[in-house]
This record gives sequence, C-alpha cells and structure tokens, in this order.
Amino acid sequence: MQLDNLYQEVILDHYKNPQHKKLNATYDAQVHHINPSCGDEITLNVTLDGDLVKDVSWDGMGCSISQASVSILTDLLIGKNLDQAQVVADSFMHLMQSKGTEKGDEELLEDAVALAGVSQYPARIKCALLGWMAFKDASVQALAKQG
Amino acid sequence: MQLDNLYQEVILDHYKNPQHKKLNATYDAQVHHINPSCGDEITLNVTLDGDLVKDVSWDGMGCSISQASVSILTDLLIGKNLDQAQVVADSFMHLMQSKGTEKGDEELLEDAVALAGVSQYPARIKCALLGWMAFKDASVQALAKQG
Amino acid sequence: MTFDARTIAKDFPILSRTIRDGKRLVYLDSGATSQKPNVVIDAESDFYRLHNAAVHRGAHQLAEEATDAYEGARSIVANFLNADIDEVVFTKSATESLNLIAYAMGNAQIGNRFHLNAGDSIVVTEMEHHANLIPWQQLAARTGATLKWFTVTAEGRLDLSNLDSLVDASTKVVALTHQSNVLGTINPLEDITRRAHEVGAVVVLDACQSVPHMPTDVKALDIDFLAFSGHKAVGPTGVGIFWGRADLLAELPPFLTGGSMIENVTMESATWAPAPRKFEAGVPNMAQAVGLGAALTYLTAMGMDNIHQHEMSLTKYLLEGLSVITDLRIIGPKTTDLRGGVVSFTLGDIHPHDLGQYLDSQGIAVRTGHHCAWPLTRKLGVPATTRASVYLYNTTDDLDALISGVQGAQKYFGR
Amino acid sequence: MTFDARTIAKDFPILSRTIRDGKRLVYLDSGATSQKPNVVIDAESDFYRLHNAAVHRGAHQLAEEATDAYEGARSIVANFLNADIDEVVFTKSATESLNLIAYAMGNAQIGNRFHLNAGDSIVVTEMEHHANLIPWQQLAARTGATLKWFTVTAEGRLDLSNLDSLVDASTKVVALTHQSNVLGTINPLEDITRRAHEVGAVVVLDACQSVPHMPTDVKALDIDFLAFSGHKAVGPTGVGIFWGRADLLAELPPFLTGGSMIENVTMESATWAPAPRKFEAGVPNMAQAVGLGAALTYLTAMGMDNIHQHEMSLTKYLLEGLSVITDLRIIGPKTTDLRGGVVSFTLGDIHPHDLGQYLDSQGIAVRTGHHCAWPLTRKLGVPATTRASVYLYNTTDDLDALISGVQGAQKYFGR
Ligand SMILES: Cc1ncc(COP(=O)(O)O)c(C=O)c1O
Ligand SMILES: Cc1ncc(COP(=O)(O)O)c(C=O)c1O
Repeated sequence: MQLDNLYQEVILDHYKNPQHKKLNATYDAQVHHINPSCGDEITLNVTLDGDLVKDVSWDGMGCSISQASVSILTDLLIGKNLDQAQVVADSFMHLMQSKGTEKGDEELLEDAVALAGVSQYPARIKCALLGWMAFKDASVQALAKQG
Repeated sequence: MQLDNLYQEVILDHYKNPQHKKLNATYDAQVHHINPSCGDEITLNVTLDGDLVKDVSWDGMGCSISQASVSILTDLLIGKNLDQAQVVADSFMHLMQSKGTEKGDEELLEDAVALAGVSQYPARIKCALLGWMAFKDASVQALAKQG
Repeated sequence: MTFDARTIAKDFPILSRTIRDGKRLVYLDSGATSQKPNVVIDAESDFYRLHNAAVHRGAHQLAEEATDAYEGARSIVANFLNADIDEVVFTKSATESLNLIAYAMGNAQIGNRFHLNAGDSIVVTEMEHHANLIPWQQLAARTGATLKWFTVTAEGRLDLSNLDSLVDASTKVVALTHQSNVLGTINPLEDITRRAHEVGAVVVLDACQSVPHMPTDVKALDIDFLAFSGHKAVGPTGVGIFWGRADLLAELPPFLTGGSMIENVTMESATWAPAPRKFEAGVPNMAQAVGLGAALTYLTAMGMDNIHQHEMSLTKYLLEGLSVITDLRIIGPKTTDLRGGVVSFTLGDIHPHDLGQYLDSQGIAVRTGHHCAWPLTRKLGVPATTRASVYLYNTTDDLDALISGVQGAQKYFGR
Repeated sequence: MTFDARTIAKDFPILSRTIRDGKRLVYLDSGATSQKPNVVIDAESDFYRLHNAAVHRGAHQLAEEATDAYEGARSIVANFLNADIDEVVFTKSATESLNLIAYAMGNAQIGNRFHLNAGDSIVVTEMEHHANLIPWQQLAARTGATLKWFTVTAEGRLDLSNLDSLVDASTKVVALTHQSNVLGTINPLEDITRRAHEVGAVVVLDACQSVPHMPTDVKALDIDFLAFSGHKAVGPTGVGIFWGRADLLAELPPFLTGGSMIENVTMESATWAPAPRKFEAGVPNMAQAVGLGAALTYLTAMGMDNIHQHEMSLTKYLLEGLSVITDLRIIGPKTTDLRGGVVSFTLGDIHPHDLGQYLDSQGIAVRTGHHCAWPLTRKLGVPATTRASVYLYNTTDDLDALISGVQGAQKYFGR
C-alpha cells in the first residue's frame, strides 16, 4: 500500500528510538520551533567547534515523521562541518519538494532517503522539515556568537 | 405596457407642476430627509394650528415618483387634522406594500391612487415614501413644540 | 418523513466519490467543514445563471430579483434562529462575525454602552476556538480592558464555580462557545446569561458547532449576539451569520465601512444606515447568502430535532465503540450528556498526525492537531488529538469503519 | 483567436434570459457587478461536488485536494497581477481589502512604519467610491491623522496641480482609485507614486474598475497595495483580493484574527504566521477563491489586451452615439483618452431613476444614483446620474439598444 512509502521501517525505528533526544546542558545556541498547524514543538541545541557541528541535541513532541526526521538529522550532521551540513540540508529540502519523483541521494542523505515518500503528502512536508529549520536557525545563531 | 401603471399621467403632471414646492419662510418644524440609495433629498416644512395641518411646503430633488408623491401629499393633507392625516398616511403605506394587488381607496387617497403601480416595483417604494416619512417626522416635531 | 441518513447521504454528491485507490469516502470531519447537498450547490449556480446583479443598487429587473433572493435568504436565517429579520447580518464567516463585534465595540465612543476602557473586563473560556479568543485579546490590548476566563475541568467541562466573582460589575462582555469543537462539550448557558445580564454585560455566543446540529432559538437562549459559519451547516463557503438583538445592533457602531451601509456621506464624514445594512458594507456575498438560505431550508426539511437525535445516537455508538480500544483515551465527556457529535481522542504513543494519515489511507477523513483551540489542548496536556465529528449524513457504517481503522492503525504502527 | 463578443456572450448563461415580457437582456451594469461564464459557475460547483474540505487543516486526501485548489487559485491571481504568490491575500471583497489595510494600519504600534498619529496625513481623492473613502475617514478619526484629498475638475479629472503640497512629509498613505466608477476617468499614477514614495508614503490602489478591464502589472505600476473584487471580474460573489508588497505585508499588523493565521497562541496573547496566512483568519471562502481562479484564467484566455481594446471601441461608439441626443450631458471625459468603459450621463429634466426604469422596461439594465461616490456627484452638481458600463460580452447592438432606449425615454416622459 502507498502508505508504506511514507512509513518506512527506518522511520518507525527512529520514532521509537530517537537519537540524541535529550537536551545537552551546554550549547552555543538553543531554539524552539513550532508547527502552528498541528502543534508539534521542538527545542534544539547546537554546539559548534569552529565550523564543525560538534553536537546537536533536542527534545520535543510530534508525529513520527517530524521525530524521525530530526533524529536522522542528528546522526547525519554531527561531525560534519557547516558547509557539508548545508549540502545535506539542501539535498534534503530538494527531496522534500520533489512530489514523489525522486528517491534521494543515499550516499549523501543516508537514512534520510527513507523520508522520500513524504514528498507525496504535501501536508506532511512541514513535519519533516521542522527539525531542519530548527537546525538552520540554531547554527546561524551559534555561528553569530563566534563573532 | 406595464410601465404605464407606474407612470400615470397624474404623476407626470405633478412632477412637472409640483404643488407647494417652495419652502414657506415660517414653519413649526423643518426636516431634511435623504434617500441614501439614490441620493434624493427633500426639505419639508410643516405648520400646525392646534391639530390642524395648516401648511406643508417643501423643496428637494428626486425622481418623478418621489416628487409627485410629496406634491400629492401636500394637496391631500393641508387642511386635514392630524388624525385624518394619519388615516390617509396609513392607507397610503398599506397601498405601497400591496405588491400590485390593490388599487387604493380613491375617496381617501384621491390623486395618490395613481401611485398604486409603484407597489409592483420594490426598488421604487422608498421613492414614493420619502415625502411621507418627512411629513410624519415633521408633524411629530411640530406637535412636540406645542408642548 | 422518517429520518434516514443513507437516503440523505445521496443528496451530497461528494459522498459518492472514492479516496486513495477506490476506497469509499468516510467523511468524519464535518466539525471542520460540512459537505453540501445538491440543492445548495444548485442554489448558488442558479443565482449566477438567472438572477445575478448587485442587490439594493439597481432599478432593473435583475437587481430586483437578486434583492428578493438575498433578502429572502435573510428571512430564512431569521426564521431558523427565531430572530427578527433586521437582526440578521451576513458576513463571510463566523470568524468575521466575531471580529465584527470585537472591532465594533472597539469603535464605540465614550457614552456608548459598548465603550470599553481600562477598568472593564472581557470574559471568555479556556475552551474557545482561536476565533473567539484572539479578537478579544486584541480588543483588550487596544482598550486596556482585562481579559479573564473560565477554566476547564479535567472532564472537559467549564468550571463555573467562580461565576459570580469572574463575571462582576467590571464585565462588559462574556463570549463563549455553545459547543466545544474539540471536546464536544455543550455549555449550559442559563446561569451565565443570568449573571452576565445581572451585571449589565452582553453575552456573545459562538454557535459554530451548535446551530448546524440542533434547534436554535436566540430568544429562548436569552443571549445578545451569536455567530456561526454557513460552511459548517451544509451551506456554501464564504458566508457566515452575525446575529444581534435589535436594540443592541442599533447602538453598536459599524465595523466594515463602504458602500450601501451609509445614510449620508461627505468628504469629511459619514452617517450610517440602520441595521442590518449598517453592518454589510459593499456588494455582499449574494450567491453564498442565497446558498445558505437553501442550506437552512434543507436542514429544516430534514428536521433539526431529527438531526440532533440522529447525531446523539451516533455519538453514543461511537463513544461505546471507542471505549473498548486499548490505549484509547477520550478527551472530553464520556457520555452523551450535554455533549455533541464531536469526539476527540488520543491513542497511546501513536501521534494523531500518524493516525490521521493511516485513517486517510483507508478513506476515512478525520482532523488531527490542536483544532484551533491550542490553549485548551495544552491545558489538557494533549497538544494534539484526533477528532471525529458526525453530521446528518453519517451512519454507523462510517463509525464502524473508523473503529476498525483505529485498530488497524494500532497494528500498522505496532509492527 | 479572434475576439468576438457575440461568441463570448454565449459563455454567460444569464445573457440568454429575457426581461419584462420577453425582451432581450441588454446588460450594461457590469460596473456594479459582472456576469459569470459557465466555467466559473462550474468551478465553484465542482469544488463542492468533488474536493470540498477545510484547507490547510486536514491530513486527509480531500483536505489536500482542497488546499491544492485554493493555493492554485492564489498562484493564478499572482500571475494575473505579476505579483509574488505570498503577496496575494483572499478577502471577501474589495471593501474588505480596503478596510483590511485601514484597520491594520490602525493596529500598528509606535515604531511600526504604518503607525499613524496626530501629525500624519492620509490623502485620498474626491472621486473615491465610499469603500475607499470612509475607511480612511474612520482611520483618521481613530488616530488623529488628517484626511486630505485631491479635487476633481469639471471635466472629471484629478487636479494634481497641488500634488507636491498635498502629499508632503506628513503623508503616510495615498489611497486612490485607478478608474472612477462614475466618470470612467483613468487616473495617471506615475507622478503620484513617485511623489508618495519620495515622502515615504505608501500608495493604495482601488483597482475595482481597472483589474477586470485591462492588463495589470503591480510591479510596473510601482504601487504598494491593491484591492479588487472578484464579482466585477466575471468571478463569484464573496471573494476579493488584497495585494501588498512582500516587505510591507511582513510589517503590516493583521486585521481579522482567529484560526489559521497564528504562529502560537496562549490564553494571554498570540503571534502571527507569515503573510498571506496572517491576513486569512478562519476557514476561507475556498469555493469562491477557486471560482476567481477560473475567472482570471478565462479572462486571460480571452486576452486582457483584447478585452481592453474591445471596450475602448465600444466606449468610443457609445460616446459618439450619446453625443447626438439633445439634452444629454456626459459626466466625465468625452473622449476615450485615459478613460474606461463606464459612461455616466444626465438627460435634461428626466431623473436618472425614471430613465433607468424606462430602460428596464426595454430590457436594458443600467445603474442610476450616486454610485456610492456621493461626494463626487454632489461636487459635480449631479446628485444622481445614469451609468452604462460595458464589458467583454457587450456588443454595439447593446449600445444601439441603449441609445434608442434613451431616445424612447425622452418621448415617453415628454408626453
Ligand atoms: C471603484 C470601486 N471601489 C470599490 C468598490 C467596492 O467593491 P465591493 O462592493 O465589491 O466591495 C466598487 C464597486 O462597488 C468600485 O466600483
Ligand atoms: C467553535 C468554533 N468557532 C469558530 C470557528 C471559526 O469558524 P470559521 O473558520 O468558519 O470562521 C470554528 C470553526 O473553524 C469553530 O469550530
């Protein structure tokens, strides 16, 4: 059934065992993002080391798509430098807007390609993007702090 | 043609030769009424002598229906006492709301029965009533002044 | 006529379409918007095809016919509510109606009974839809008045224990919903209207979720203003009703200004026509008003009492059916006592958004989220719920589909 | 495709109905409201029959389809105006759009560029429709700002000789009509927008009478806000457009508050979604927005340039035809130079209301009165006029009928 495109095993796994879902006490920037249409919320902390994404931790509540997406994000982006992270984020954004026509670059996006099915459900795209928007916001703030 | 029911000879005569269309310098009450949907305006003066309608004079601009109606009103009501005037006004109001089903009491309404056709044109009823509303308003004010 | 939802459903063309690979549409989202019967769709089309012209403005035959149709719709609405015809104002939605009264009060000058200032208070409840909350927040901010509210109990009822202290001499308006769009709770109004009137406040009723579902008599309710949306009452989108008591409408300043609502206009200033014209600036939503007239005529023919009873028995069936599902928690009253056919629930760890998506894959349309009553869902500790809402065209088949859909979701996400 | 009004008229079902004892309908009242082609009527009906659901709010298929249809309509409007999609706000009418900007400015706090106070001024013109006059009068009264206006010359043109003194450092907004709904005058905007922007004021264009009749490019016009009504552009009733420059919409406070326009809500306060959502509270007029999309698609297919040329040649024909009638006086420009297809006139001692009634008896629909521009008609010394207005479906046959109708009225009332 088509729904299986949306709810791939990987997603449900991340939903059940979310990665880095525990706010680290120290951070360079903390942001709180909301999805106003469904009430999902996320708090996300970012720690940089120069332009290296040293740590990302988060807490929040939301649907499996939003929770899995941010969980996958932490796995993907921690340890990358900001330029690489940007490339990944752009690729993910592109995938989300593909309306089901693309599968995603598995090399680059790893587990995140499991979210490809979301692009066929317009109302869910913002679920998948919640954590990514929060990361973008937080990393800009963290960078600004370095001066 | 149906239009002839609306524009009877009597009406066009009154439109061309309006009665008492010259504001009397002295009066007990003066009112100014407006028809907001078409911009017709009337100023109307009333002079009472006890409960006798001693004089009604007016000025204004408007369509043949509104002008003829007030002209006919002056002919009808000057010289009547207020009770009689009320009976005439009620009868005229009733005729206007009759949707073409009544001809009007010629005994009572005299020339005003020529306005019976107006009741078939809902948008025109307020034209025909403009002067009558002004008279009602002015006579109440004039009466109040007597104390 | 006996009431038969299966026959009624045939009047609604959308209900015979299919969803996601040929599944039957099970529409349980009438609390968000209702579907439309053919008579309503045709009433709008026929207006355009036969009578369309600007009302109140032309001396020609089309304008006469359009005016008759539009004013005819007003009188249908008035009858439906047991109101006087000049008390009925056409707006674009309940949201506009509620903004209308809030902004109009904000326009009231000193001396006008609706004038508000720093010492005054506005009372709402914790279960309001954003449409009956934010306009009052804004009015309070503009005028310096204080916003207060009745809280909601864990059972999803208004806590009226502090009625007499909350609604006091400072209170100018009490605005509340007749039926919660999240909980289904129907609020008892008698004590509230009595107390409000005792202190000289007006009562504004958000009747979005009640007018479409039960007989409404504004006189018997003893309220002062009422708002509802046509689209939730089998009517067209783009039309709502604002009703107010004639003496109050006479004193209430206008909201939107422009054509057709005036008495006289100069470059410097303007004066107003009497109600309802005073509140209907511009060429109105004529076809939609006519469509709403057809909708209320249709509902009346079906019988508002029948509709209410039908929904009550569906609600009972649904509450019972859901009660046996493990991990399912009803948010709101668990019996049909003082509640309508809006049923919200949570399902263990399955997020409402995921549940809704699964149900959709089965052709079942429900709503998920905070339902535009975010302060309420937060207060109850459930930022989001899944909500099923029934209407005259729903059957127990629809509810069976929902119940097994919910169970299916448990299996699906439990894998 | 060659432009043929006779063929086009067949798309509009109402144009084949008859009036008063079988007379052909000659509809010359499109300035009040236009007629609707089948594609528009069907777009609304199809929305109800197939896709109706609350947009932006459901995770189910109908909600997705409804959202697609609604947002698709927004992008059609954006293309039609050469605007960005997020700059297009659906309202119920131009009247609401103009009230929106006036009220939203009234909501602006100190520090916001739209905030007004006693030293500021608002500039309008003497030829405004009440919808673009009274909201500004009210805003001025609320904020203490001063209302000023351009006057109108005897020829029916704006007197711009005092542009630089009228629009000065105190001016916050210049609001004017693109085309007068009484005179047909098209106002040249270049000097006005240049001067307004020089002093930091925004320009609000009432485009009710221009958008339906000529190509519109909001970027080329260099304006800041624009309003028009769907019902005058072969679209449904109950829908209008408010357009604003993206950077300005970001700063403009909201007007109507309620569901779907929020970012976050607590009992105490709320924050707003970005535009256009910020300005669209509540379940929107979805079917009407979709209908407007179909209308603009239809107009685009006919060609806005073609429509404009067609109307210009009809206007020329009409002005010439009327010019030979004794006692007939055109109110407004007598040539097609910078004027549209709205032609007002007086006819000796025959009151417009009587003339209109006679024309109606011949099947000819025109409008009579002050046309919701009372200060203008008073200024010109003609409290009421008769107004004929043309659109894409009119032909010279219609104008011939009008011209001989006017002559017939002279005979009829001259008896
Ligand atoms: C120039 C002008 N402005 C504003 C309006 C108001 O439009 P609506 O009544 O559709 O809101 C109209 C039409 O009535 C108009 O012609
Ligand atoms: C209780 C309640 N109030 C107000 C509204 C707002 O109605 P609308 O969005 O039609 O303006 C709704 C529905 O959305 C509602 O359920």
